[in-house]
Amino acid sequence: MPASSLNPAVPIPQAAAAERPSIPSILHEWVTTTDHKRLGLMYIMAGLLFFVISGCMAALIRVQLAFPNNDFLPPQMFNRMFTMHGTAMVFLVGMPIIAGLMNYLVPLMIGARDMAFPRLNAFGFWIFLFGGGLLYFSYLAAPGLSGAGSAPDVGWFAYSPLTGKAFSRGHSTDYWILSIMISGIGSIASAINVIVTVITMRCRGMTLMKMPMFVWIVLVVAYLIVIVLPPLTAAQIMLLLDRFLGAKFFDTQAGGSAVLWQHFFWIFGHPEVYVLILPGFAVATEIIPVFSRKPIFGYAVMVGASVMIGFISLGVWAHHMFTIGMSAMSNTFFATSTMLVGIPTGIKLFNWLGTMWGGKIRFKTPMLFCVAFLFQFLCAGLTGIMLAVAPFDWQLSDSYFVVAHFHYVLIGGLLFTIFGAIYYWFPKATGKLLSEKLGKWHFWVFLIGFNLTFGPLHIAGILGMPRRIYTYDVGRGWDVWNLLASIGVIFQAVGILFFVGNILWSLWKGKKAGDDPWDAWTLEWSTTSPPPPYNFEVLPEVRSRRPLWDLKHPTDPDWKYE
Amino acid sequence: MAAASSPTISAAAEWKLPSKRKVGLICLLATESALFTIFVVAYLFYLGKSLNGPYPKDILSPPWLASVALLSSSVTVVLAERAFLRGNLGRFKLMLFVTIALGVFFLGATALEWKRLITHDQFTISSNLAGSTYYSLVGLHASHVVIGLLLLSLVWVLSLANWVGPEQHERVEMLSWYWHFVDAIWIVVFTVVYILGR
Amino acid sequence: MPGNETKPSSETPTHIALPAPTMWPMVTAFGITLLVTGLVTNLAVSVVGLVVALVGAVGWWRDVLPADRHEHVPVVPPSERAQPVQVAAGRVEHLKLGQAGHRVRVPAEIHPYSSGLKAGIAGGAVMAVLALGYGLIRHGSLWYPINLLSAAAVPTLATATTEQLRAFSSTGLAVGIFAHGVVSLLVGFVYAVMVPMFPRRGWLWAGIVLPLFWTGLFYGTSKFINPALAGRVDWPWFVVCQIAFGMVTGYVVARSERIETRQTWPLAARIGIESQEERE
Amino acid sequence: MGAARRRKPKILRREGIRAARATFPLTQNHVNPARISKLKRLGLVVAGGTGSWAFGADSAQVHSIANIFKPLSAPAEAVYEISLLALLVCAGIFLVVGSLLAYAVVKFRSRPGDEGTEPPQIYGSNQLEMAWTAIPILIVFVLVLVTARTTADVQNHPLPEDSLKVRVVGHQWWWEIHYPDHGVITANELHIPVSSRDQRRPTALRLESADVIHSFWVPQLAGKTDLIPNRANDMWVEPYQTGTFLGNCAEYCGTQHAKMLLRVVVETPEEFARWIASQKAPVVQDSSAQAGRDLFFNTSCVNCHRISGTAAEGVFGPDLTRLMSRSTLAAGAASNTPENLRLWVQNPHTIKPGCLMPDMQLNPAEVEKIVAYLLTLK
Ligand code: HEA
Ligand code: HEA
Ligand code: HEC
Ligand code: CUA
Ligand SMILES: [Cu+2]
Repeated sequence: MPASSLNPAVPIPQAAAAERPSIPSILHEWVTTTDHKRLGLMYIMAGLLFFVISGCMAALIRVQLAFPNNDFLPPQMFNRMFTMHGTAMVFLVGMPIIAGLMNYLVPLMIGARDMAFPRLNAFGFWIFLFGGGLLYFSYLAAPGLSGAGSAPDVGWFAYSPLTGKAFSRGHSTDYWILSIMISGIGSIASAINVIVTVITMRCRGMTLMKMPMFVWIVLVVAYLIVIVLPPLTAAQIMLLLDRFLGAKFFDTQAGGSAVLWQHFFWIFGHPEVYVLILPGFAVATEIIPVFSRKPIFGYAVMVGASVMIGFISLGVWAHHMFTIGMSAMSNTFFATSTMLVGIPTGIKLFNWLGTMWGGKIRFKTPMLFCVAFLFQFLCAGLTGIMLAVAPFDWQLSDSYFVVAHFHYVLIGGLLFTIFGAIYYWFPKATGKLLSEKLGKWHFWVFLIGFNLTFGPLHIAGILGMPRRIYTYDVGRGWDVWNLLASIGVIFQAVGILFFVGNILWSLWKGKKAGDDPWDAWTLEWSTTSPPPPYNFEVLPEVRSRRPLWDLKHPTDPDWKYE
Repeated sequence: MAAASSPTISAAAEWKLPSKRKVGLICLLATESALFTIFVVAYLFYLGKSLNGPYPKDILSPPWLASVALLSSSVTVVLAERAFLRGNLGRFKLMLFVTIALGVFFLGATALEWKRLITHDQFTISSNLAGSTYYSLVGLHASHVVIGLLLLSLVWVLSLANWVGPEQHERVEMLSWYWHFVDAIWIVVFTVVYILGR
Repeated sequence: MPGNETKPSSETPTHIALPAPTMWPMVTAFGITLLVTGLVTNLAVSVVGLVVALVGAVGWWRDVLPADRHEHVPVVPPSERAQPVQVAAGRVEHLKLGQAGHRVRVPAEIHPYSSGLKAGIAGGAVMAVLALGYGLIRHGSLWYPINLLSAAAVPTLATATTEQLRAFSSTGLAVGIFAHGVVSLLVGFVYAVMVPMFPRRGWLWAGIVLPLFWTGLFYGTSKFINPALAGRVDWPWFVVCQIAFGMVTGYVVARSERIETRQTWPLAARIGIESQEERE
Repeated sequence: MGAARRRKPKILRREGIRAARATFPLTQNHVNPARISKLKRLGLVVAGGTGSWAFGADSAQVHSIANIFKPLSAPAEAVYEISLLALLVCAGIFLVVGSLLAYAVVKFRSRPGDEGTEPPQIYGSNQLEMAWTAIPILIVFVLVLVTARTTADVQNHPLPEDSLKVRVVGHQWWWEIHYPDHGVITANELHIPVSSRDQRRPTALRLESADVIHSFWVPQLAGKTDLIPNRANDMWVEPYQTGTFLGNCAEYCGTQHAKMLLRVVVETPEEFARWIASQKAPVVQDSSAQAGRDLFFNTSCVNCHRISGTAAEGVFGPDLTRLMSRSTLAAGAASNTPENLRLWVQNPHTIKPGCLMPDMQLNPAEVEKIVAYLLTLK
C-alpha cells in the first residue's frame, strides 16, 4: 500500500491526488480502519449528518407550532417528530460528536500514537452507527416488517407506563429501546477506551496535572459515561423484559411503580447532560486561552471544578421529578444539591473570564463561538438555577421554559462550542483553514436565529405553555412567541447552510493551514496537518502544560512557574 | 521531530504508566457494577410489593452448595493463575478445569432451581414483581457466569493445544479478576435474594 | 535553552508499528445489531445476526491472539514532516509589582484563609450579641431575633405571630445557629480573600461599604427571603448589627499576619509570576 | 356577596412595595395586595395583558392567559414569591457576570500593533478563585433556606377540616372529577369555591391516574402535580378571585396530550352550592328525546359512559350525566355546541384525532337522535 494513501484524516478527494486509489479501496480503508483520527472524523461526520436530519425535524416541529390550531402535522406524527428529534440529538448527535472529538484529540494531545484499544474503538463507532440506523429504520418497520411502520412516540425519556405494552402497541418503543441500548454499548466502549488511553499512554513527563485541560475534562466525561450509562441500560433491559416476556417492573396494574423508571432514567439522564456539556467546556478551555494569548486561569481549580461537577451531578437527578409528589424533604434535598452544581460551574465560568482578563483577545471564528457560548451558557445556567428552586419548578417543569433552558445549554452551550471546535481543529484534520468570512456569516446568522428561536420560548413557558403539545388554541398569549421562535429557525437553517458551505468550499479551495495556524501550545500543533498515521515520528516529551509555549518562549517557559 | 520537546527531564527518569488491560478491566467492572446496582435496587425496591403469589419466602431456599462451589472456584482460579506464573502448565490446566467444572455445577444448580420454580411452583418472570426481579437479577448474574465460563473454556482449550504461552500471563490474570468479580457479585446477589429477600 | 532542538534523525525509526486495519469489529457490531433487530422484525434476522456476530468475534480474536496484529507504517520523508517549532520573535509582557491591576491579578500577599474563618466567628459573635441584646431590650426575649432569622427557612415561624416569635422554638434555635454560623463563616472567608484586594482604606470597605451593600441587597429582597423579618425589621438596628459585623470581621482579618502568596515565588509549585526578574 | 375579593387598583411600583412591607399580612399571605403589576415590571406582558387585569371579576370571566407571574391563589402565590426572588437573584448574577464578560471582551481585544507581543502570563489567583467560590455558596445558601421554607409551606400546608375534597383521576385524554362528600361525578371542568379575606375555602385535590402519568397544571392556581397510576398525590388550591382558569395536562401522556385541557371554575360559595345542588338533582327524563335515549342505550355508548340514575354505567369515558352543564367537549377540544356535539358523535376523531372514543359509525339520523338526547342532559 503506498504511503500517501495511508495518510489518514483525509475525508477529501484532493488528498489522494498522488495516486488516485479507487473509490472501493478508499472505502475499504475507512471501513477497516482502527486509526483514532479516522474514527474520530467518522464519528463527527455521522453526528453532523444526524444533526441535519434531526434539525430538519425540529424545523418541522416549529412549522407546526408557528400558528395556533395549525394542522401541518397530525398529532401522532408530531409526537414521533419530537421523540426522534430529542433522542437523536442527544444520542446520535451529541454523544458521537463528543466521542469523535475525544477520539481525534486525546492521543494527539497526550502525545500517543493511538487509542489504547483501537479495535474496540472501531467497534464502538460501528455499533453506534448501526444503532442510529436502527432508530431511523423504525420509521419503515416499527410494527413489524409487515406493518405500515412508524417511529417511537413516547418522548426522549420514555416514561413508563406510557411505554408499557398496554399503551404502546407495536414495536416502535422497542426500536427506541434497542437502538439506544446498543449505541449505548458503543459509548461505554469508547469511554473506557478514553480512560485507559489517558491513564496509560501519556507521553514522557506528562503527569496528570500537566495534561491539557481538554484531556482532564474528557477524562471526567468518560468516567461519567462509564458510571451512568449502565443504569439506563438496566432500565431498558427491564422494560424489554416487560414488553417481551410480560415482566412487571413498570406495570402499575401489578403493583409496579411508574416512578421507578423516572428514577432510573434520570440517574442516567441528569449526568448525561453534563456528559454533553463538559466536552463543550473542554473545548472552550482550549480555545479561550489560545485566542486570549494567556494560559488557562487557575488550572488546578479548573480540574477540581470539573471533578466536582462529575461527582455532584450524580446526586441531583430527582430535580427532574419535583412534580411527582416527593416529600418536602426530598424536594429540598435535590434542590440543594442541584444548586450546588452551579458553584463549580460558576468557578469555570469565572476562570474563563479570568483567562480573557488582561489578555489580547483575537476574535477568530473559533473564539467568537466560545464568547457567545459564555454568554449563552450563563443565561442557560441561571435558568437552570431557577428550575432548581423546587417550587418555581412546579410551575416551570414540563413547560416551554424548560425547552428554552435546555436548548440554551445544548445549543448555546454544546453546539456553539462544537462549532468552535470544528473551526479550530479543522485545519489540523484536513490541512485547510476554514474560511473566516463564511465562518463569520455562519456565526452571526446562527447566533441571531438561535436566540430568536429560544429566547421567546422562555416567555411562552411563563405564560403556561406546556411542552410536547402538537397544537394550541388562540387567545392564550402564546402565538407571538411561537411565531418568533419559528422565524428564528429560518435563520438557524441558513446559518447551518453557511457552515456546510464553508466546509465544502474550504476543502476544495481553502487556504493551507500549516502545522500550527493559531500559534497554539498543545502537542497536536507540533505535528503536521493532517497528522501522519502514527501522529509523531518520535514520541514527544513534555515539562509543562504548554509544551509548545516552552519551545516558543525559551526565556519564559511555563515549567518554571507551574 | 520537533515536538520532541523542551529540555529533557533526565533521560534516566522512570516513566512508568499502569497496564492498559488492568485499567481497562477495572473500568469494565465499574460499569458492570453500576449495571448490577440498578438491578439490586429494583429488587430491594420491590421486596414485598408483589400483589399476588407465589412469594419468595414460600419457594426460595438458599442454594448453599452451589454458592460454595462458585466461591471455591475463585480459589481454584487463583491456584491456576499461580501455576501458570510458575510455568507449571499441567497444574494450570487442571485447576482451570476444576474452576470450569465448579462454574458449570453452579450454573446447573441454577438451571435446576429455575426449572423447579417454573414447573413446580408456577413462579415465572411474569407471575409477579418478585418473579420479574428475581429472574432478571439472578439471570443477569448467570449470564456473567456463562461469559466467564466461555472465556475460561477458551483458555483451557487453547492451553490443551499448548497455545498459551507465558506472554499471555496478563490476559490470564485479567480473566481471573473477572471471575472474582462474578463471584463477588454472587455474594451480593445471594444476600439480597436469599437472605434479605425472604 | 535551545527550544527547537530536534532529535537526531538517526533516532527516527523508518517504520512505526500501528494496529493493523481490520473489519472484524465492524462485522461484530453489525451482527449484534441484526441480533437485536430480529427481536422486532423476524427471528431469522436474529439468527443471521448471531452467526455474523460470532464470525466477527472469532475474526477479532484471531486479530489479537496470540498477540495483537500490527502493521508497519513507513515514516514519511523528512520533507513532509512537521516543521520544528520556532522560537517566537515577539516579547512577553510582564506584570510588575505595583502596576495597575497587579494586586487583583497577582496578589503579592494575602491574609491566611484561617484568619477569615476566625474573623467570621468573631464578627458573627458580635452581631449575635447585638441582635440578642436588641431582642431583650425591645421584645424582652432572647429568642425573638433567632426565630426571626430562622423564619427564612421554617414555614411555621414565617407565619407565626409576634407572640409566638418571642417564645422558644428548638427548630428556630437550631436553624438560626446554623444559618447565622454558615453565613458568618462564609462572609469572613470572603473578607480574608477580598480585603487585600481593595487598594486602601480596607476598614472603610470592610466596615461600611460592604455591610451597606448587602443590607441594600437584603432590603430589596427581604420580602421574599424572609417575610417575617421584612415585616418587623428595625432597619437602623439592622444596619448597626451589619456594620458591627463588618468592622469586627475586617479588623480580625486585618490583624492577621499576611503571608506571601505563592504567586510571587518564582519556582513555587503551582503559580508563577513574572515579577521575579525584578526581585532578583 | 362580598366574598369575591376585589383587588385594589394598581399602585405605582415603589409605593406598592412599600405598602406591602407596611401591611404585609403575615398570617394570611394569600391576600397579599402587593402583587400589582409585577408583570409589567418584569416586562413580560407583551402578549395580551387583558384577561384577568379586569378587577372585580365574575365567574364568567375567563382567565385565559395563564401567567405564572400573576397568581390568583394561595399556593401559586407562595410559589410566585420565591420565583420572583430566584428571578431577581439570577437577573442580578446575569447583569454582573454578563457585564464583566462584555467588559473583558471589549477591553482586552487585541488591537493593531499587538502582533508579536504576548500579554503577561497569569496562571491564576487563589484569592479570586476562593472569592468566586464563596460568594456563590452564599447566594445558594440563601436560596436553599427560602426553598426549604416554601417547599414545606406549600406541601405540608394544614388545611381546615371542612375544606372541599375533590378526587381527580387522569385518563388518556380527559379528567374524571369526583366530589366524594357530595356524591357528584363530572369531567374536565372543576368547580370550586373562592376564598375570601375572612373565610378560607381551600380545596384539597387528591390526584390519581387510571392509565399513564398526567399532570395537573393550572398555572394561576398552583404549581403542577403529577397524576400517577398506582400512587395518590395531593395538592391544594385556594383561589381568591372568581372566574374560569385554564390549565393543561403537563406531562406527556400520548397522542392527544395537547388536547387534555382543564378548566377550573372558581365561584362564589353561593354559586358553588347552587352548582353542586344542580349536579346532585335527580336526572329529569325528557320524553322529547326518547328515541335518542333508546338508541343511546342500545348502542355501546353505555359500555363506556355513565349517566347517573340510568343503566349507563361505563367508566371508560367521561360521565355524561350533566354533559350540557360543561362549556367544552372532550377536555377542551371543542366548545360544547350542538354542532360540535353532532360532529363528535358522528366521528370523534375529526375533533380529537387519535382519541380513545371510537367512531361509532352511526348514520346521520341516528346521530341526530343521540345528540337530541345528549342535549337533554343538563
Ligand atoms: C447540556 C445540558 C445541560 C446542562 C449543562 C444543564 C445545567 C443545569 N440544569 Fe438543566 N436540563 C437539561 C440540560 C442541561 N442542564 C435538559 C436536556 C433538561 C430537560 C430534560 C427533559 O425534561 O427533557 C434539563 C432540565 C433541567 C431541570 C428540570 C426541569 C423540569 O423538567 O422540571 C432542572 C431543575 O432543576 C435543571 C437544572 C439545571 C441546573 C441547575 C444546571 C446547572 O448545571 C447550571 C449551572 C450554571 C450556572 C448556575 C451559571 C454559571 C454560574 C455562575 C455565574 C455562578 C453564580 C451562580 C449562582 C450563585 C447560582 N435542568
Ligand atoms: C443537542 C440537542 C438539541 C439540539 C441541537 C436541538 C436543536 C433544535 N431544537 Fe430541540 N430538543 C432537544 C435537543 C436538541 N434540540 C431535546 C432533547 C428535546 C426534547 C424532546 C422531547 O421532548 O422528548 C427537544 C425538543 C424540542 C422542541 C420541543 C418539542 C415539544 O416539546 O413539543 C422544540 C420546539 O421548538 C425544539 C426545537 C429545536 C430547534 C428549532 C432546533 C434547531 O437548533 C435546529 C437547527 C438545525 C436545522 C434547522 C437543520 C440544519 C439545516 C439545514 C441543513 C438547512 C436546511 C433546512 C431547512 C430549510 C429547514 N426542540
Ligand atoms: C370505547 C369507549 C367509548 C364508547 C363506546 C363511546 N365513548 Fe364517548 N367517550 C369515550 C372517551 C374515552 C371519551 C373522552 C375522549 C377524550 O376527551 O379524549 C368520550 C367522550 C365523549 C363525549 C364528550 C364528553 C365530555 O365530557 O366532553 C361525549 C358527548 C360522548 N363521548 C358521547 C358518546 C356517545 C353518544 C357514544 C355512543 C354513540 C359514545 N360516546 C361511545 C369513550 C367512548
Ligand atoms: Cu394527560 Cu398529558
Ligand atoms: Cu438535570
